[in-house]
Amino acid sequence: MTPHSNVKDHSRTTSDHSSALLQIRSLSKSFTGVQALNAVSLQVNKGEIHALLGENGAGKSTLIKVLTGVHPRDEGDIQLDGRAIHARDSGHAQQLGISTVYQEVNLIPSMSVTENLTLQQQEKSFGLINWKKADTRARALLARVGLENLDPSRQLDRYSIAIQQLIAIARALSSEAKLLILDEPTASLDASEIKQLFSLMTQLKNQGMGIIFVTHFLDQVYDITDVITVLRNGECVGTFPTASLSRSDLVSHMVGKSLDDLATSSDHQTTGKPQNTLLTMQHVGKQRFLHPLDLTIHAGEIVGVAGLLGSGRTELCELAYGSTKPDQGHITLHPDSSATPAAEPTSLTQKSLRQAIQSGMGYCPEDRKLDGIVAELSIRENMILALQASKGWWRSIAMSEQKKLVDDMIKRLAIKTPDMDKPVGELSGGNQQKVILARWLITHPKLLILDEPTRGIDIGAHHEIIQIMQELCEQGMGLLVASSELEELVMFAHRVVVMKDHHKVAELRGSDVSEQAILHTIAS
Amino acid sequence: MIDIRPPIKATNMKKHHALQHLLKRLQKQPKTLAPFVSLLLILSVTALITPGFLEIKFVNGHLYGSLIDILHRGTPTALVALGMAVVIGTRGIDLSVGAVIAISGAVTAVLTVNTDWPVWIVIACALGSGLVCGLWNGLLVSIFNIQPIVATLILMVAGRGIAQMITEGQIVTFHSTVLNAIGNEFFLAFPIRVWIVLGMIILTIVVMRKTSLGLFIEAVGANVRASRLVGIEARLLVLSAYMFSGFCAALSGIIIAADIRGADANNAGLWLELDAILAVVLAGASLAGGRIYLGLTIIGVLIIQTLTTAILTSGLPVQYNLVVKATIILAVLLIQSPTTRQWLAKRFQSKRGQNAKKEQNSTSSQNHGRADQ
Amino acid sequence: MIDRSIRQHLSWFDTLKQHLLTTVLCVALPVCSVSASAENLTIGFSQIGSESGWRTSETESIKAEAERRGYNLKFSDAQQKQENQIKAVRSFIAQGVDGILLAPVVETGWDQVLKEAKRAHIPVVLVDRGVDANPDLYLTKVASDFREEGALAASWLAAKTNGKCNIVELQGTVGSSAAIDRKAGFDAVISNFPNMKIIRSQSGDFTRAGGKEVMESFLKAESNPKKDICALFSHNDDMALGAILAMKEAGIKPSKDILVVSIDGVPDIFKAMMDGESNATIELNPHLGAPAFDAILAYRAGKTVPKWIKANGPLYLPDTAAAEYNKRK
Amino acid sequence: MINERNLPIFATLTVFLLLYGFGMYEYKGFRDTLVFTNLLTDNAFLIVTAVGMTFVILSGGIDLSVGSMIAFIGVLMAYLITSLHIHPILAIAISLIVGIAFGAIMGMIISVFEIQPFIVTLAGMFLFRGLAYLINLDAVPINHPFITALSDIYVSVPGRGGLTFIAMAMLVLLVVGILIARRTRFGMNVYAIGGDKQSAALLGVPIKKTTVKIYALSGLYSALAGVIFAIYTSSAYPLAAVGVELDAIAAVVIGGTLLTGGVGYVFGSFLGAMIQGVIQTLITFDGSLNSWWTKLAIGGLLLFFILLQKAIVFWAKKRSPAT
Repeated sequence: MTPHSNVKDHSRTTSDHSSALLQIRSLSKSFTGVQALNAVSLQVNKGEIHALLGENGAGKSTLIKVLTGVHPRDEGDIQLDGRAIHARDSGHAQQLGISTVYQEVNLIPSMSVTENLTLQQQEKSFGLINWKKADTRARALLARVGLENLDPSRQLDRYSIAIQQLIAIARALSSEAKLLILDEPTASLDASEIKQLFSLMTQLKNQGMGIIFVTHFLDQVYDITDVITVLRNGECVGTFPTASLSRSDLVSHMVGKSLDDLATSSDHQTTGKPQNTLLTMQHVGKQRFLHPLDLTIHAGEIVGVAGLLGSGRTELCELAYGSTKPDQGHITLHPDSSATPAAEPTSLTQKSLRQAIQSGMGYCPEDRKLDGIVAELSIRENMILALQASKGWWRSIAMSEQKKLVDDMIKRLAIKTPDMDKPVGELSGGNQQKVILARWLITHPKLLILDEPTRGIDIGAHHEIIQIMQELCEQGMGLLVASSELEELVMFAHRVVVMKDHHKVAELRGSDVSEQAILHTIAS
Repeated sequence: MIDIRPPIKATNMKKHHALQHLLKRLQKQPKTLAPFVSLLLILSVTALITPGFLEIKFVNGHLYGSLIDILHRGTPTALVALGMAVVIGTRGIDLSVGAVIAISGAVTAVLTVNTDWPVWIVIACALGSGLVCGLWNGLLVSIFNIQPIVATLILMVAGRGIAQMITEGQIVTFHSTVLNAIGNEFFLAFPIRVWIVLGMIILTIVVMRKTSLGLFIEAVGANVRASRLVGIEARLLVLSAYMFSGFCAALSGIIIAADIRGADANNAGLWLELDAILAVVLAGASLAGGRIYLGLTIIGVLIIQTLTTAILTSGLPVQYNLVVKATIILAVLLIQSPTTRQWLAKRFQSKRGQNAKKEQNSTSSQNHGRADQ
Repeated sequence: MIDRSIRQHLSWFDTLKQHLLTTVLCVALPVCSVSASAENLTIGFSQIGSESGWRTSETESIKAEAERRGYNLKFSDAQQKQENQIKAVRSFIAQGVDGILLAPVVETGWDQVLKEAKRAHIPVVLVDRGVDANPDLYLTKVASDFREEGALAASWLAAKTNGKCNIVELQGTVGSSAAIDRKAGFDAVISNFPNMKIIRSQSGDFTRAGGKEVMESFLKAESNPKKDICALFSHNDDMALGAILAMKEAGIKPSKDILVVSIDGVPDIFKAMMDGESNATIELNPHLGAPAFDAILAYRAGKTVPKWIKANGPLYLPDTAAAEYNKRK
Repeated sequence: MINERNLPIFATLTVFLLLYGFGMYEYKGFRDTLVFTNLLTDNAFLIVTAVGMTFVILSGGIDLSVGSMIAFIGVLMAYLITSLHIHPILAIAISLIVGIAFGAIMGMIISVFEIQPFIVTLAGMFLFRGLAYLINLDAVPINHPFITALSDIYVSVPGRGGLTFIAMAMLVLLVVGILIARRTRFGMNVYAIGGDKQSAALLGVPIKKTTVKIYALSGLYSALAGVIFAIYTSSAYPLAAVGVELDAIAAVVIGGTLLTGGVGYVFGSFLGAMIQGVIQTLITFDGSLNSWWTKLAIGGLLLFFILLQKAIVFWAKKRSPAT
């Protein structure tokens, strides 16, 4: 995390004598009977960074989408620069002066960087696009976000997600934006990139631009924003100057309950008692993927994987699970010796995923939408998928059994849904993550591998998921958890493997596990 | 918000499960009604134009009439559409079914004429040829990762060549009591081939719904990466989907050959793939994979066959055939489209809010599935 | 059953028959008495495709004739597409062949490519149907006349039924010249008989399955098919064979309850005639290789060649069916 | 270094050159420019169709109606010229407008009613063929001095070859297609929609409007192909161009455009159609394949080239790892 820079005490001073840029009055929107926004009012001033906070489902995304014309509003009034606006679509919103960078990079992966940056805004000579001019402009835009050395003629998807996110921001700056909306832009950025982004935001703010900033990282809220608006259940809880709102108040506003519940597990468990070995990875590696490494995971232990984006966190998870086969080394899953003393260890190196799952492995992938959920299928079908796959297609789980399992899980993980036959794609991100977790819990795994289990999830669900992980660990399950949030990793992990440049550079245990130690290892 | 359900009695469940399931689905997704309504509409309009179209007589111990003809003539398309639905479920498409029909018919005819093998072995060989064709398509799609439309285009082009090679370019006629019976005789008042296809449909639905094959196929079609990560052998599944389609096409080829007692390598099953795809889509499936509706696919087949038979009996000049068929199909598609349903739902909502909500729910869920590809 | 026979020959029908006889002779005799020279010619042959058994026989016959004469035959199958045939002819010209046989899929649209052939001094012989182009552009056509075939079928039917008959018609592929011309020839003749009319006409796409399905619907559409339908005219034998199956399945005796006349003369229709299930077929002669090659030889020898070498086949009746079947088997 | 985005097109070009080289090595007649100019003339209508199809496939759609459209436009043109005695230029203009209108209507159904393009254009395929039957069942010659004059235009090039009017028209339409694809806002929007529809919408691409335009453009190009076909044969035939949609799709795919959309080039489709043409010419030059072996050979070669292209792209990607 970036160290706390001084919180601005002048937060209100800039906006006090400047006029309102955006004014939203009693905006309402409902989807098929669900009130997503209920008479929300909001004011953003020129030269102000305005945090928009709230749990998932609070209405942040809906508010942004109504603002940018993706959804039509039911009621209410939006004014930009004193003029009432009705954006027809996001292109129109851009023309009006509202630029948006969405949480998931919304660029075209198969097009070049230049093409992405200039789409719909190309300069023409003689009625045809002038690619030379476009290229110059693209380079200029990239320079604004600190990407001077990037080759804009290459295809977008040849660059990492973090770079893509910066390119998306560069694009948002390309039109004459008065209001910039950043919806979770930092989820995939590393510390230095965030710093760069923040300095850019400050620069824009000083130029008089208004910025709406949506994030889950409270540190960042206090680092950069002037004003905070909290939404809950589609309603506006209130707007507060950042400087005068304490963290605990903020969190209670967001979740609607006091912070005491959330602080329970802040003391670090260093005492993982000696348990049975569960998984051993001996010199496991793959060319151009992951440098060979050794790792042992015990039952009843959470092993964290830390490192910057692209350091090999995800690669380690994939190799351990077996979705990518290593080209060297051995992976062995040890049986529960207390239950069946004579059982032989299973070598997983050459086994299929189905066999791995049958022997007790489970894996929640990083990209929930692409690798996790099957959006069209129902919650029930998504949950039983792994168990059913390990059983094979011919041994179908009886419907009554399925309903029981799924019902249990919905209750146990407090998944918010009226109906288990609802398509999973209609749930919020946090609930989708819980469905995937439930999918594996149903199989009673010995070892669960979680890659970024809390990314893009609101604080309440965040906390619940960590609690579930800890419970599972206490029940004797082994967990391998990769996360970019050091704070939370330090909180729950017994051991932390630190990755850097596709190498394992350290394995911290016991009292060595601290944010500082991890940062130090990465930085060295 | 958590829905706490009363415990379900297992015995009750089993008995009424299928019916309950159907009713529940109809209640939740009125779009499943659309194909039925379209079929009934087409039937009634035809009955108005051609009196006696709905008449069914009992002649020589079996039923006789245009409606029976629709069932009878619809059998090859129904079989092909069944296989096509499964392939489309995996986000694929099989353009080669027409060629497979020609190959299987050619194998049937040539073996019947040139060998004195028992007819069952001949049929097994023909079905086997379909499986081999399916295997070939499946290998190209799942192992070599060639886009399905291109992969199956290859066999679509080459397959008729293979069939002609087998028949040496001639229409090979044959005589076999068993095959003749399959082609044209009746059993319990209905044509035997209708019984065969009915059996095949029931078997497929039972296998798909009672085992988890249906679930796996829909999962693979909707999100192949996620399916692979939970341990579903997507490649094998896709491979078997194409083999199933090949098998269905081969069975269809046997019926078509038995019908005319000859193998017409050039014309058997020509363009049948398009009718089959149309039927699957009329049933509400998306060509982008995911949910498939086997029962409704058969309704889709009946819609198409009713149109064909109705045009033939109506005495319309030949040059109008295609225009009429295309216009009616377009009309059915437009009526079934999400936009129309949404519009209807809105109008309905103003009268009775409750039902309309459900309607919209199903619509938005479908849109969502599409949005997620 | 009423066994109708030809009682009265209409006067113009006689002339037609005579006319046909001469055309048959014309095919049988070599066009010009050119002795099979030892020249090793390269001939390009652009065939429509292999869409029917008849088409395949034609291909085989021409190939066999070329082989017998020791010619190098370049065969090209156009898969039923005119554009492919034009491409093939252009390729033959580029290759510099000595002559081109063209079985045109359609009658129009050949001017340009024929001009190119003429410019390259390559003689083009049209086989089995003509084209709608300036006759100077091709050497000759060895072809039958689809209209005449249709007319012949109608004449036979008129004679057989005394000009009183409700006919159902199975058309070929919609828009194909064989279907259009056979229908036109047939219609022209029956228009002379006020009591002959076509009560139903649909396309069976020249296939057996199509013929069968359409015939089934015809039978369903009539309340009493045995009485209401007196004869079936089918644009080719395959559709007739399908229709015969449909009649048998509906309990109707083909050739007795409903007369059957069709065109092409494929082996299976002779078999059907032997079994008493069909009444007449008009042969479409597939052996066009010899006269076509002879025409090219004549051209090379500098002799004039008639523009149309007629190749119409006769109408066959059940009495000779057995012999014809054995000939073709 | 070659940009990795251009790899598929280089693979296609390599394949084309290899095939052509084989022909020149094997047959003497193949070395004349005549063979090449014949390819341009004979495949002109297919290439024009494929150019229009490229836009549709780039956007992630498909258009099965093009073959029927060619036949329909030809018959319509013939009717206007021969029966109504309208001057060919006006007749061509009317035909093109009809083509654009029908394409736009299909695009509207696809975007407004959210029906899959495969199905809408399949219905279009039946409908246009049916409309062609309604106008005229028979094949009709178009004997108008203007049309004859057009088809007589011939610019000789050394080596027995020569460019016909339709070959030149095709080359112009190809260049226009390339410019539309790479140098207009509409073209980039097509790539964006095919690459990621949701993102494109959020980036301000008007999805519905563009979709209508895409199918209208495909309608225009297949109508142009219909006009070219009519000039090519100086006639109209309602059964013309059956199955051309599959040839056009194959040309686009062989040319390196992904059926999933977003990736590909118009020029690739030109090469794809030319490869198909060379294969046909080679088969004709050989002249020993019977009907069924021809079908098998076309299928086999199609397979071979798809695999070869895959191999080339795979090999090249391996050599340039991602950043």
